[in-house]
Amino acid sequence: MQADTQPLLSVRDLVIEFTTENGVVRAADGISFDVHENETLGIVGESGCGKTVTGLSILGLIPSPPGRVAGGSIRFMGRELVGLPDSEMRNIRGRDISMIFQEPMTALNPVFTVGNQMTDVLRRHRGLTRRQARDAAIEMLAKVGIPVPAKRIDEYPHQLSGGMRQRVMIAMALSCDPKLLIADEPTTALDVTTQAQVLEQIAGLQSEFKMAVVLITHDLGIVAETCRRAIVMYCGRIVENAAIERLFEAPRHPYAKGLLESIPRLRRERLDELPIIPGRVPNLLHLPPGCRFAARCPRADALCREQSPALVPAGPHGDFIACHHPHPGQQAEPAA
Amino acid sequence: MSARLPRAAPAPSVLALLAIGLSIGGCGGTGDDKDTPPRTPGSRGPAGLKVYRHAMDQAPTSLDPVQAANVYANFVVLNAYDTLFAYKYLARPFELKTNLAADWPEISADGLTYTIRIKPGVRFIDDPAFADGVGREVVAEDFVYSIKRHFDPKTRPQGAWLWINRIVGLDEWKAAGSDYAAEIAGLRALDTHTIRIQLTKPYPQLLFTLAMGFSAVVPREAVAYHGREFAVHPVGSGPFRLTSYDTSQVVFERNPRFRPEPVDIAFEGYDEAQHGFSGVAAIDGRSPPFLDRLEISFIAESSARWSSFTKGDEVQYTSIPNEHVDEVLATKQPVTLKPAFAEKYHFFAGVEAGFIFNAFNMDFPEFGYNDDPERERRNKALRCAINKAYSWEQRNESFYMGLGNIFPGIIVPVSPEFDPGLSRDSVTRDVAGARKLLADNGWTPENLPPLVYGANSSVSSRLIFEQFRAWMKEIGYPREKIILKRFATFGDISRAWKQSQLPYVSKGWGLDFPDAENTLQLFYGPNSSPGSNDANYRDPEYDRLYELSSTMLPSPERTAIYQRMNRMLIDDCVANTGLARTRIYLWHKNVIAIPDREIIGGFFLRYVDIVDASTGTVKGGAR
Amino acid sequence: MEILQYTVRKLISGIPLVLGVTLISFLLMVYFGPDKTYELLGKNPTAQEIAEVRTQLGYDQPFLVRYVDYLRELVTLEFGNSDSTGEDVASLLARTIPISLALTGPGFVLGNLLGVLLALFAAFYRSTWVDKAIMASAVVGMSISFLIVIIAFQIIFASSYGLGWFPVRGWSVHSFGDYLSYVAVPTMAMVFVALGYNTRFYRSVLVEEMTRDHVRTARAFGVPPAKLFYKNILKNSMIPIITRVVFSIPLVIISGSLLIESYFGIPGVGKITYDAIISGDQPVLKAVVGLTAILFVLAQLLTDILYRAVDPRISLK
Amino acid sequence: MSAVAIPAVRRESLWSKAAWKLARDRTGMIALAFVLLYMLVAVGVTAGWWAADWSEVRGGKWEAMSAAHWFGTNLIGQDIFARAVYSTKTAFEVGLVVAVLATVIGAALGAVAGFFNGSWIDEVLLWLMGVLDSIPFYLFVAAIVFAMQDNPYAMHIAMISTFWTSVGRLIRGEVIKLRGLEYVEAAHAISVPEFVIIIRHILPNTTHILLVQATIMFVSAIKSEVILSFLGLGVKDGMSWGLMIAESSQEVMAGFFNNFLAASVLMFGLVMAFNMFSDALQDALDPRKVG
Repeated sequence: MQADTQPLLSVRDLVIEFTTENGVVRAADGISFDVHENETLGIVGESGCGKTVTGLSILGLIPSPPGRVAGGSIRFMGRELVGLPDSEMRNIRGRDISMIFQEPMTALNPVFTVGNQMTDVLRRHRGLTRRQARDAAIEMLAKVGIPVPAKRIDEYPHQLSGGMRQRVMIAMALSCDPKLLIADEPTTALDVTTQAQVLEQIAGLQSEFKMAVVLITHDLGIVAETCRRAIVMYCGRIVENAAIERLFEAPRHPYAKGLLESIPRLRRERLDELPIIPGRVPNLLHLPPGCRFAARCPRADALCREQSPALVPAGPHGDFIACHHPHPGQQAEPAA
Repeated sequence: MSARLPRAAPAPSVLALLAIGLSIGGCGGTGDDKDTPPRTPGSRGPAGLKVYRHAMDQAPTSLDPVQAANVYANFVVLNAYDTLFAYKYLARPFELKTNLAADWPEISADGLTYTIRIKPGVRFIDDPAFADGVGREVVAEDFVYSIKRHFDPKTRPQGAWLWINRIVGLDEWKAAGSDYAAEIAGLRALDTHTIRIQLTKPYPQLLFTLAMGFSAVVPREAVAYHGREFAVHPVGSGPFRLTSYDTSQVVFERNPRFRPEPVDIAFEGYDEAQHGFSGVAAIDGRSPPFLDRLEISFIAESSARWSSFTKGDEVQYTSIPNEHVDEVLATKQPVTLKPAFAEKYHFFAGVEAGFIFNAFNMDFPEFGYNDDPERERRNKALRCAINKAYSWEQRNESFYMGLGNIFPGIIVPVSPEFDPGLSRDSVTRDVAGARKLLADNGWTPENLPPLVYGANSSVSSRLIFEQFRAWMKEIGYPREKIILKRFATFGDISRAWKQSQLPYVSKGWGLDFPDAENTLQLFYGPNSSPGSNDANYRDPEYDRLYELSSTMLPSPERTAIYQRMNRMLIDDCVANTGLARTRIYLWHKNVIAIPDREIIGGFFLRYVDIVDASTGTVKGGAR
Repeated sequence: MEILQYTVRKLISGIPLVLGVTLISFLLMVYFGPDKTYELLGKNPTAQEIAEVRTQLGYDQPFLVRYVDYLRELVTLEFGNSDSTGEDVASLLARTIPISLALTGPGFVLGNLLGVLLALFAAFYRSTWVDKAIMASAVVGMSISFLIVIIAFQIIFASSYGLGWFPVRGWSVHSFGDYLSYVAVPTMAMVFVALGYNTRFYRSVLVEEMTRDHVRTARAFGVPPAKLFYKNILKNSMIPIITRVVFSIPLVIISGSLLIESYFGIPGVGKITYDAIISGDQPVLKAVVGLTAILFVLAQLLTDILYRAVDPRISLK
Repeated sequence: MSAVAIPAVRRESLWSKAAWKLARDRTGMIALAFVLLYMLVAVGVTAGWWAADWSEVRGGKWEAMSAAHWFGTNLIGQDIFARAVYSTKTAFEVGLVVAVLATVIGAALGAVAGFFNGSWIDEVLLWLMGVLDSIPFYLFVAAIVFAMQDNPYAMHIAMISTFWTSVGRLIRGEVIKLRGLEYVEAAHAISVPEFVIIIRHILPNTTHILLVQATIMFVSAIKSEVILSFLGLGVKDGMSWGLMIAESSQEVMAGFFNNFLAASVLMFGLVMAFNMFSDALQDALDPRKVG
């Protein structure tokens, strides 16, 4: 961990459980990471690996029941969020921490206008009058590149295109000048051109608003383009946490390596499954006792099957890895 | 029979004077409160109004006298309208008295011409139908008009059978198109207050028909004004006027202009030993009606009726539903109440003026007349066997709490011509005899004809059928040959009867007047389907006797003929009869009445009075 | 003006429905219905009298003539007088419909409101014992026959064998107090019976809406629960709710609660109509059937307009 | 013909998963056991193993419970227990006839409407459903029963003709959805006749909906029968719980509860068990909940 600055968000040993008809499932198990101001952190993994619940848990949005935060801590600007009463949590949501979601089609309330939904947020968190809130919302819409915002503001979500809706989401998320933005698959549902535009938008706004971003995605390409650091998750656990250049040049965890290799050289190919890594993701209900990746890992041995590897620091730059037999890191590592 | 209406009682009693004083005080300035319902128990309205709440098990469908065919309609109609004659309140057997008629009719020696004077000064209630909305005087022409309506198909009349082929020119009048402007020779108003009826043949029951709701006097203007709605807007000269009417309740208020006619309680048949308990003597000398408001609720479910009655203030009268008989009665012979009920309620037990019976439809060759005389003979044996297997005792026990009166033949117990000494063999169950009869006549389970049993959709009809089927099984009638045919409505089963579609008829008959002619006509050949002879019994000797007796005045000779006809029916096994139910009426002790509705119908309601709850005395009324 | 045009168009497109409902009902209830002749005859009728009554009732006319006559009556709204009582059909309906509305209204409203309330609890405490208890009770409630409930409630609340708090039956309403006392037991019975179904229905609607993405979005922006409920759940649930409620209205108006009215002896339109069916009272049937069809067309129109009001995605095409 | 194979696989997995889920649903299985028990009783009545004497008059009026008459006797001395047991058969007969026929008719007409979505056939069927739904249920049933007086199945026909519309609408919607799927289009492309497409490819994929609807209608039919019998519109010959309750509605006021209790408890048990079984089935077959 970087010791020089106090992290904006600090997650330690986070455990999230879901009660299902067939038993309790740990969707996230022992998650720890930091996010610093102005930093963009990527969380990568296949669907179901726990990345989305991790994002939701920061805002206390785990659907409960059946889910709950079973352990660990989430500190934001030094303040513990786990166990914070909902009334206080509501003051943080949308003001200090914002979140945007994957499905712009359904993430907005279809029966109210865009403006109505935006001004609600502005009036609540920034105490603006109706008039002021409307002006601020129009301004925000302009900022995210929506043409004729004064007209669009009175439209309903179904009247906007997908890209436009996601921009509205971004405008809404940034309207209260948050310190942290959690973006959960913000571009997955968009077509390729729009994806690029929206990502640029986020990047541009990040520097303008000076906020940290947690980008949750299964698309390594996006991570490579936008993040400084990324966490790779598998089956509810972090397997590797590394700066982006090291992760891409020399991934150490076999899963991360497999993941990277599965990307064709011409990226931007969408990969919801990883046909190149053999085997199947284990059922969260019936996890193996050892490393969760062991069954699919070319390097696995008896130790891997019996003992679960801990997430330990790797190297001097604040990287972490959870593997008994990691690939070697970059050979010549210049001192920072 | 007394030929004159008694004069008014000489002087009001002290009690009545007191009552007048009280009622003036009680009614002062409360005119506007008439529509507010009294909520206090004991039926004293807040404004001191006298309210009586009666209950019946069914609603009348129409209040037009020409449609007053059933007991319910007749019951209600008699309160809004006047009939020429009526029955005495308490006299049993029933006795006629004059009502709108001023006196008994003058009857010509040949019994064909009746001249009837009606009371002068009687007025219809106020109604917008009249000029200025003020009720005009009732005149003789109104009566003529009212009877004519039964012969005008447009009014949908139901009572024409009482006068058809009886009155000179009436049937021809109908055939000519029912033109009210046309005169009828046999039915005329001689002047404003004199009616002349000319009969084609003697009709000893004529005066009875003039006491029925069918003959009630209606004003022509009101029929013209209200059109079909006249059926729900009665405009009469009776003791009450209608305030509201729907399928759940009819509400009347007193007709303030009803003619004062003080009651002579002795003339009405009062007998201290029999009626003293009820306090009806208190109405002596006072002029009805005594009630300010009369409510009649129509409550089909007997349990609901009973609950309403026992709760206190909802209805003040009920007949005892079967399922409560054991709970209420201490003894059945004679009827007495258990103390808890005797303390709260008065009761009256009487035999219904009517009966229930079964009859074979003689037009079915399987059971009745057959071209093959041998088969016809065997059919008679079959009918007799089925009748023998029938258990009136069990039916009485199951459905009438053992209170019904089982009697042989079709002359019912309330008829003056009833013969208590008649052999009860025909109503006594004899399974062995029935089996023997079948065997002797070559009937076997294989050759017995299927018997289709018509029933309406009610639960008790179904149970009556199941009981019948079980009895028949005991004489070897196979279960699958007793077939239930259900009819959803009374109209549908009536149609099956009238169209002669059922081999076995199971029905009830209510007496229209206290004369056995009314039940004997049920087997008169010319009355065959669609007439009232559902059995389609056609016996020349029976028909001859019926015709002979029909013009005779009551006499021992006529009674002998009636009883001969009765025995013919028993011997032919054409009918399986019968049972007359015992009605037990209960009413709250603050109601002064003998509410027996048989024959007399709703006519008694004008004599009902209410005890003042605070003083225990009777007040109001005689003004 | 758009609404007006739409209304007219919608009403015109409702004509086939009106024709269908009237045709089928006419065929069943009037043409093949009970024969009223023998109820209108005296005790000892002659064949001529039978023929006269049949002519009066129009039974001697061919089907088509009678149906076309009916359509003419429908257009002019002149149904004539009841064949049973002779009362003018319009005044008959004017007398009975308000009674049915007053009778079924409270039960309908309460049944739905309580249903929503219980459903909210159940949905809010989804998968907890609260939810399970509510939903189990709903199934129990759904499994008890209306008839049994009516009989039991009448004994318990109205009879002298039970608490005796309310009138056993009838409808003698002159003041608001009267009204409350007469409507109480029927209302309780209706609520009891409807509650199970309503709670299940509303719970499934609410749960569906509560798990929508935009609800999560709203929570992520700190929207407090009350506002969340109103803006994100309730308004979005309105379409199924409106459908259910509005399409119940014609039934509430027309059939009232037939069973309640029969059992409690209340002279509402349900009882009148039922009596008309069993006695073959054609004018009343014709009017009621026509009214039903028209009410359904109006209900369709109303739902469409209400849909438009609550959901901008739906336009009046 | 991979076009045929795909739905088969899909179906199997749905059914096997559902069966597995259902088997693990304890309440559902208990409910099913109850339903089967009732069904056994009904089969026994049909076969004449018991309650054959339901219409015999064997005792006195309103006898109390005894060894000879477990639930006492009714007004005319018939054994109430035998009548209540016999009524189980009536309930199953009404429930099954109505549920099966209404489902079949609803499925057939709904599938036709959905398949010809947009054509006049669809319009006519939609119109018919709209019309049938617009006539108040009890009045409609009453009308049919009166119109078909002599027919012992008048009540069944009445219920079927109103119940099928809800199935019809559901299936129509489902078919419209399924019709857009590739395998159906493929079948269309190789000119398989339309009715073959409906019967072989589309309807099998709606069976889970049909099964659930059938259980719901079974319960509705039993409950409606009670009310119709009370109103005098129900079972023509034979015995049913509705008739028993109608018999009892006056008796309970006299303190004789045997008829009322026997019929209402037995009926409640069956309806409750069936409701719960129906719920379990619905849960098991709900694709959103599978897995």
